[in-house]
Amino acid sequence: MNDLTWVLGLPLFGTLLLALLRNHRVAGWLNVIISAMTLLASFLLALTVLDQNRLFFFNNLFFLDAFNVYLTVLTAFVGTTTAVFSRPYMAHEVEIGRVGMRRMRIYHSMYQFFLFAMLLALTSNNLGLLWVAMEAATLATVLLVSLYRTPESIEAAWKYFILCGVGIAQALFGTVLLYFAAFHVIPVSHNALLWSELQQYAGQLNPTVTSLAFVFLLIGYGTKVGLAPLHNWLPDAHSEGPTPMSAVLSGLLLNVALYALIRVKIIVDGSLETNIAGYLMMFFGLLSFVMASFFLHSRRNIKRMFSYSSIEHMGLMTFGFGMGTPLAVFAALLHMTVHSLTKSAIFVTVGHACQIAGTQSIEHIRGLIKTQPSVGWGLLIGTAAIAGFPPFGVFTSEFLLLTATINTWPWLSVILLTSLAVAFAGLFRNIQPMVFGEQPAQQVAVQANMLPVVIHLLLVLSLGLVIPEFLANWFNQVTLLITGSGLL
Amino acid sequence: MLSHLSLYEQAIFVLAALLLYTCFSLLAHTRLLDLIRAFAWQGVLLAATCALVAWVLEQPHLYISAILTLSLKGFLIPFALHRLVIKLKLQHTVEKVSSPTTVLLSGVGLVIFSYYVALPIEQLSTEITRNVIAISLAMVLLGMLLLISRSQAVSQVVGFMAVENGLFFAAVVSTYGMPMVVELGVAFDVLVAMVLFGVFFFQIKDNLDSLDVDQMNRLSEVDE
Amino acid sequence: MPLSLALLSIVGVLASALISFGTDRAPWLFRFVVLGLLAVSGLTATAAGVWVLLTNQNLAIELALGLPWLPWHLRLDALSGFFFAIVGLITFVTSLYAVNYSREFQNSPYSYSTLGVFTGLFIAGMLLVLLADDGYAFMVAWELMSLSSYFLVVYQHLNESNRRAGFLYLLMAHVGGLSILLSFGVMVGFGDGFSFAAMRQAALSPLWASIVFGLAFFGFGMKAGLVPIHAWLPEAHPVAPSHISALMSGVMLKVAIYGFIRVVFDLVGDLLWWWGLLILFVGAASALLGILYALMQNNSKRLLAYSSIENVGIIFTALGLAILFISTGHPVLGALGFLAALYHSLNHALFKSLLFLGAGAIAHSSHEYNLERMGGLIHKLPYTAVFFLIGCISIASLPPFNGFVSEWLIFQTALQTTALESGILRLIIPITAAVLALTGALAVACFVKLYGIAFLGLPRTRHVKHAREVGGSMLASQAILAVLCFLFGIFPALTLQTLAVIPEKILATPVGEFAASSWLWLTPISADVASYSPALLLLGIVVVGFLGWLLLRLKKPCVRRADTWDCGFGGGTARMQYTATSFAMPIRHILSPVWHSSETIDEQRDDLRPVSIKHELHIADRSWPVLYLPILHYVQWVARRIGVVQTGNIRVYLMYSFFTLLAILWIVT
Amino acid sequence: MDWLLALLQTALFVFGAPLLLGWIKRLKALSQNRQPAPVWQPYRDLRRLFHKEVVIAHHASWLFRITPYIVFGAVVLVASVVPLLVTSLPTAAIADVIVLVGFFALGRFFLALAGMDIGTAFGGMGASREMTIASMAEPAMLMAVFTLAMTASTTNLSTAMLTILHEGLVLRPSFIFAALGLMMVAVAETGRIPVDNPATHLELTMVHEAMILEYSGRYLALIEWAAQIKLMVYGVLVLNLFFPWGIATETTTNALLIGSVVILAKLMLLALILVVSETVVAKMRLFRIPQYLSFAFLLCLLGALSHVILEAGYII
Repeated sequence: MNDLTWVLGLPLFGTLLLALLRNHRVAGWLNVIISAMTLLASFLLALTVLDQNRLFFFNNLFFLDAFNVYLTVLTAFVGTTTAVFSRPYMAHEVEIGRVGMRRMRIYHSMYQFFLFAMLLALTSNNLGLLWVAMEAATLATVLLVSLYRTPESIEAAWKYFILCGVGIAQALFGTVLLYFAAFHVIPVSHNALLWSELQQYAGQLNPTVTSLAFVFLLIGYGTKVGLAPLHNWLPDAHSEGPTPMSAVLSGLLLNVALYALIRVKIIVDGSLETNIAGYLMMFFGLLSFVMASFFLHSRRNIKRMFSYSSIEHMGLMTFGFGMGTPLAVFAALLHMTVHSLTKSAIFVTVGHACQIAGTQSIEHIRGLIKTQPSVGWGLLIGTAAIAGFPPFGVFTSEFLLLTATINTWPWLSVILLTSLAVAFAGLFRNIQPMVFGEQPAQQVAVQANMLPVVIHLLLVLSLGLVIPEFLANWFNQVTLLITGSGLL
Repeated sequence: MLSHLSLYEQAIFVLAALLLYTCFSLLAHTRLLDLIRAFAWQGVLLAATCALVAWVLEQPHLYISAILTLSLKGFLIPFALHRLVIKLKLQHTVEKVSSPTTVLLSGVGLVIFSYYVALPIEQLSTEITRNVIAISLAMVLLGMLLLISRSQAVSQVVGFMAVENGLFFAAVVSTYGMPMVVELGVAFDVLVAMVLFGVFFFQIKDNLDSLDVDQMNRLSEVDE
Repeated sequence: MPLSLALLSIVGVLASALISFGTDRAPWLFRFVVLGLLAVSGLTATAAGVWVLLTNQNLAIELALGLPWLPWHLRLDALSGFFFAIVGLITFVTSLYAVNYSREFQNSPYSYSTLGVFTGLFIAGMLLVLLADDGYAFMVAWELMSLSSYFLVVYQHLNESNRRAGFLYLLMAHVGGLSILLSFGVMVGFGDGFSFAAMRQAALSPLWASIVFGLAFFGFGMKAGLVPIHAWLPEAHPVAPSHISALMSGVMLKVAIYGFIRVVFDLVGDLLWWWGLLILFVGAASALLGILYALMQNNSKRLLAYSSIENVGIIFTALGLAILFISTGHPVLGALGFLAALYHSLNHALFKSLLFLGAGAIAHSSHEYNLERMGGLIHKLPYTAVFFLIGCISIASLPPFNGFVSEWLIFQTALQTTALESGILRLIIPITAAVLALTGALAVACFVKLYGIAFLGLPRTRHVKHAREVGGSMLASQAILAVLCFLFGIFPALTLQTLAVIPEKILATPVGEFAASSWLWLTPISADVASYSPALLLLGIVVVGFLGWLLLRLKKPCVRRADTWDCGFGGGTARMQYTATSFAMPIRHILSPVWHSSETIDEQRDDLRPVSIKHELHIADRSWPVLYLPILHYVQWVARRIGVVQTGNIRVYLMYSFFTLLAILWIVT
Repeated sequence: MDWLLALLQTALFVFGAPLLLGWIKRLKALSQNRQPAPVWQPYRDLRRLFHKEVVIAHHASWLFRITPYIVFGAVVLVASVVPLLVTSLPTAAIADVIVLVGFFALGRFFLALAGMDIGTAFGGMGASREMTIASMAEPAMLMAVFTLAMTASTTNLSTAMLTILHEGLVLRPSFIFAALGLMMVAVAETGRIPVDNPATHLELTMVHEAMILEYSGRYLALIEWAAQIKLMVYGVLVLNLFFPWGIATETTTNALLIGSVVILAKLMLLALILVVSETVVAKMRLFRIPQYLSFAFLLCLLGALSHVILEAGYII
């Protein structure tokens, strides 16, 4: 019975329990409690991992190092806060009769299953298992996206399912190729999919095969990261599902997909002498970043708009990881953290805003500050944070990323800055009228739990003001892991 | 030169060729039931390959995956699809593919392309694996071509499964299958996916009373 | 010690921001505790700045904030001390002013807490910008300043104009900030690390130095409101609460100027002559266009905002002269121009704040910003009228007040053009000076219009007729500024001797004769080149005026009050007065191509006599159609075009990934 | 001693100004073959005005009442700075020519405000026109000054005169242009024909008069007097800057005597030129004035140009 069993077991247990439980109010509470316990367990895990820096479980099937344990904690944390938000939110949805009891059961158990899949993907040492977990996460979220059973949600779910399914299938092909490359190199052939082994023998892998494999894995996991032009499922899925789901999708799923991509990149970089993988990631990252920044203008649906902003930021991270200098990787890691915190906080407020106005269309949400100041200010400040205004953490990471860019690819920094400005304009021109001004008549305040927003934004703020020593060291270990050379 | 190869390898080649043929027949068939039948054949062939490898190269665990494949891809899924098609009264619908010949020709082009891609893989193994990888790559690409060229939800599912078949073939022949955990996981996922597809067919049918995915265009950013 | 004072003031400001969270329940908390804390912190900041300036210290500290390998470096030297004092002073005055002024929001839909919190953050941001000694801290403080001032601009968010202005303002601020960030980035790329010390070490090739300069000039110029990127300023500054407008126009622009000086003069170091030329042109253009647009405004605060553009233009002109002289090897003359710029920054901070506070007072007592509806306020607000008059005289740069001194210095610098070798420059600089002269004359006209229409003549509307003098704190704050305007006009020599340490520090050149010259005589170059003694002049004017008055008092004065002469027609009414528009009409006709104006007159007349005449006049800023709208349309166009990617058809999406796959496979093999 | 002399010179300015105006009026009358008034007519007018009672509009504010003193004071100060008979007086150092321009502007500023204080159409109209003209005239004026200053490398009047004296008779193209330009500006600034007509009270044409329409009695006297002094100051400026010869450089009695005689002659001559020009030229429409002034500016610019190109010589 080690900590990992708890981390993985609790959500799994939650899945089964909540699938059986009928009363959705109790389920809501249980959802929160189980997630919180998972968070606790992951904290303990983190503590144990941080002092001896790599742990193996279940004869090397699972392993934890600084990288994935940090993401584990993040996942558990956002999962918990979102669960806190989802309780009153879904209760309100039930009241207005958008979802029935049966589907609430699906919702809660799938929520836990989704968490389980995420954690499994993060902690597994076996790339095949990682793939399985990703696929499972897709299946779980497909159910969540189609929760409302409206034509739009069905459509969104179908597109999500097919696109990610096909994409992930290619990822599997990539995995097979990788296995094939390792098969003849690694002595114990059934260990040939273990990431730790692959990393160890990376130098001897056949470069041609690994590069082919990386292409497929890039397409596969890139689809899930939401890199343009593979991103098309993302806005649909985000906008049509229940908002807590959008929060965890943006905050977690994309991160995990990117995590998988990076794991693979490490191996591929080990086997190739060229930096082709890095260039590809930079290209797609930049492409998504620029494209999304223009997409932010003239959108009608608030949730769609923020999903584009997620694409934008994932693009930025991918760009950073692709660049691969220690500073860039450090920045990208930081950006991962602050983005998932901020973005999930934003989705929380957006969810409440939509409930207040009874619609998701931007031009019908007005004067939030008058109707419900907490939501209005939350949305405004969250937007300012995600737009990269100091003293919020997003600014710090973008600042570092920009520095890294200037040091290595000076001219790209112009593109970055331009699209940052464009993106900012797009965000604010849509958000400001929603928050300020006169409110429509029918708008009434709803029962909202702003605790997650406050916690997240405070965390982001403090990260912007000062990055604590231990966190810096933690990130530094990860940087060391990814790039082979530390920053501090 | 085929004569240099061992009997086993020749057999593998034959199976590979057959699989490729099934892919093309998938592309060619415009009636759903034919499509599903061809898909079933593909599953059977895959299982056969699996068994062959298991028997010749003494890979006992491949027997399990052979059985899994046969039962899932050979019978269960085709059967389920068949039932669904009947239930949804789609057995008589003939899909309108814009220009079938172009599709087939581009399919041929894809095969050539995948050979070109797989060409650099010589060392570390006999060219059999290289060809097998080329074939499976072709199968994957053909599956995607199927997905693109067909507008029926059912045939998209078939295409999706065909893609998986392709990479499974690669896994079986070049690396004698994956570790057991992965095998089981994949199989489980495919099963669940199938169930979900089933559920979705009905929901799509309810919502836009046909399974034509081209009619799913509510969510778009055009004309904004 | 001064540094700890400075930090103390920042802490105080932040504390006021924290306290204001509670002010919605207890308004008195806002009016007395929060504003009191602000005022005290303002005084502390002033003390710190002046102290550092007088003792010419250079104090540094590192706070354990920011990144683990890049803590916040803070430094307080003469330059930052000078601007620190300005910010502190105006903070003190405005918060004193707000004690009465903020009653306006007592029963409004807008909450005290918002005002208090963001005012605190805004001021803290400005102070931190002045202290920052590394790029990261600088950017954080800079953006904090922009963001919080944005919230103050949209404070009265129920009016459309505020929201529009706020968005535009924040956008421009962001763009400018990014450009500044990039300029730092380039310097970091050549040096090591983000601390200013490292940037000073960075060895830049002329090309890269010019790039840095260009980025910094764009970024800071955006914030300072240089033509043609000024359009946000007259939108944003007027719509904020008046004491905030005073802070923004009077102080925030100075912070931008500080940033420019810091980056170009201090960090980049070796200056190129054509930079000076560029700045000279842009500055002169800003000055001229700024005042011309100001002259056409009928909204008191918009007028003041445009005149801020003018003054920033003047300051940059002086900086341009400084760069020209320094880069051509006349450091002493360069230092003179530099000092002129600093002095004008100080003066502008004083009188522009004074005028904004005055405009606020008018609005407070008569709820009126539109000049066409004012008039005769000199009888209603006697004290405000006096202070406002002083403000107008100062900003119109008339002797013996402070505005004149700095302009005189700039002229004196410009006249040293004979020292230059290049004939082109020798010719261009006097022309620029002539442009400045034109600007000055137009400024006089502009403020005659402002004061004459607003305070003199007959009241044009009823509520203006019933306006009442404003409360004590508002008067006191204006009085302080008025007195300062006067003092800085009478004793320029002392001030300049104090300021002389700044160029000595930044440019490392001893400054002409300031050290030698006495407090009475202002002799920038040497006594026989030019000398000016405002104190004696004042003495003279008082004596003469008094003598004249005495002579007339000798015999019993017989003064009779009578009706105004009405050409014998009788019944002269307030509507017969010259309006603000008609006052500016001649200049508008003479220089018509400057404005984007449309004038329509439709006149119904039965056979001979006109029955009704309807006159419409719209005057718009040219920078809109020329610069802003095209960019906006372009972005819109791209945004609309890019939507096509998201067709909504799943097969298209699949095709994307399919072809992407093929493409990459092709590339890889 | 020097201070006393300075005081004396100022007094000469203040009390001699009406005489100059009288002389001009006399010449004008003669040129239009009217029966001329005696030369000291202006003194009589002033005296009469000083004894008249003052009539002030009901709502005229304090600003209206202090304006005359400020205007008068400003002009007198300027007069005390301009070297009339002798250079290098202590007062000359108090202010240079730029300050001088500034003080004229100050007077104008208050006059315009006083004009608007009454709230009639006339006042506003006058103020508006005066401001327009002034803002056109000022750059030209400063351009002329700059030309001078670049030559003498000083803006201090007496120093400039001394330099020019020392260099002796040098034919400078720049000075010709600058002098012409400055004269034109002076005409505009002192409100003479063709820019303004001091003798008219038609609302269509009057500028300066429109502003002071409401003044009466001693206030009017002060303003009129100030105007006369201003006229003389400009005259002396033009003369002594460009033709300083004859002005006393040291304070000996006969030098002073020579100086006073010379300046008297020069002023009489200048008055003659002015009168002739005023009789041949007609008053312009308001919107023709900018052309007139921009021509003046052009002249001054040419002055600067020719200084840089022809005299300063080298050009890069």
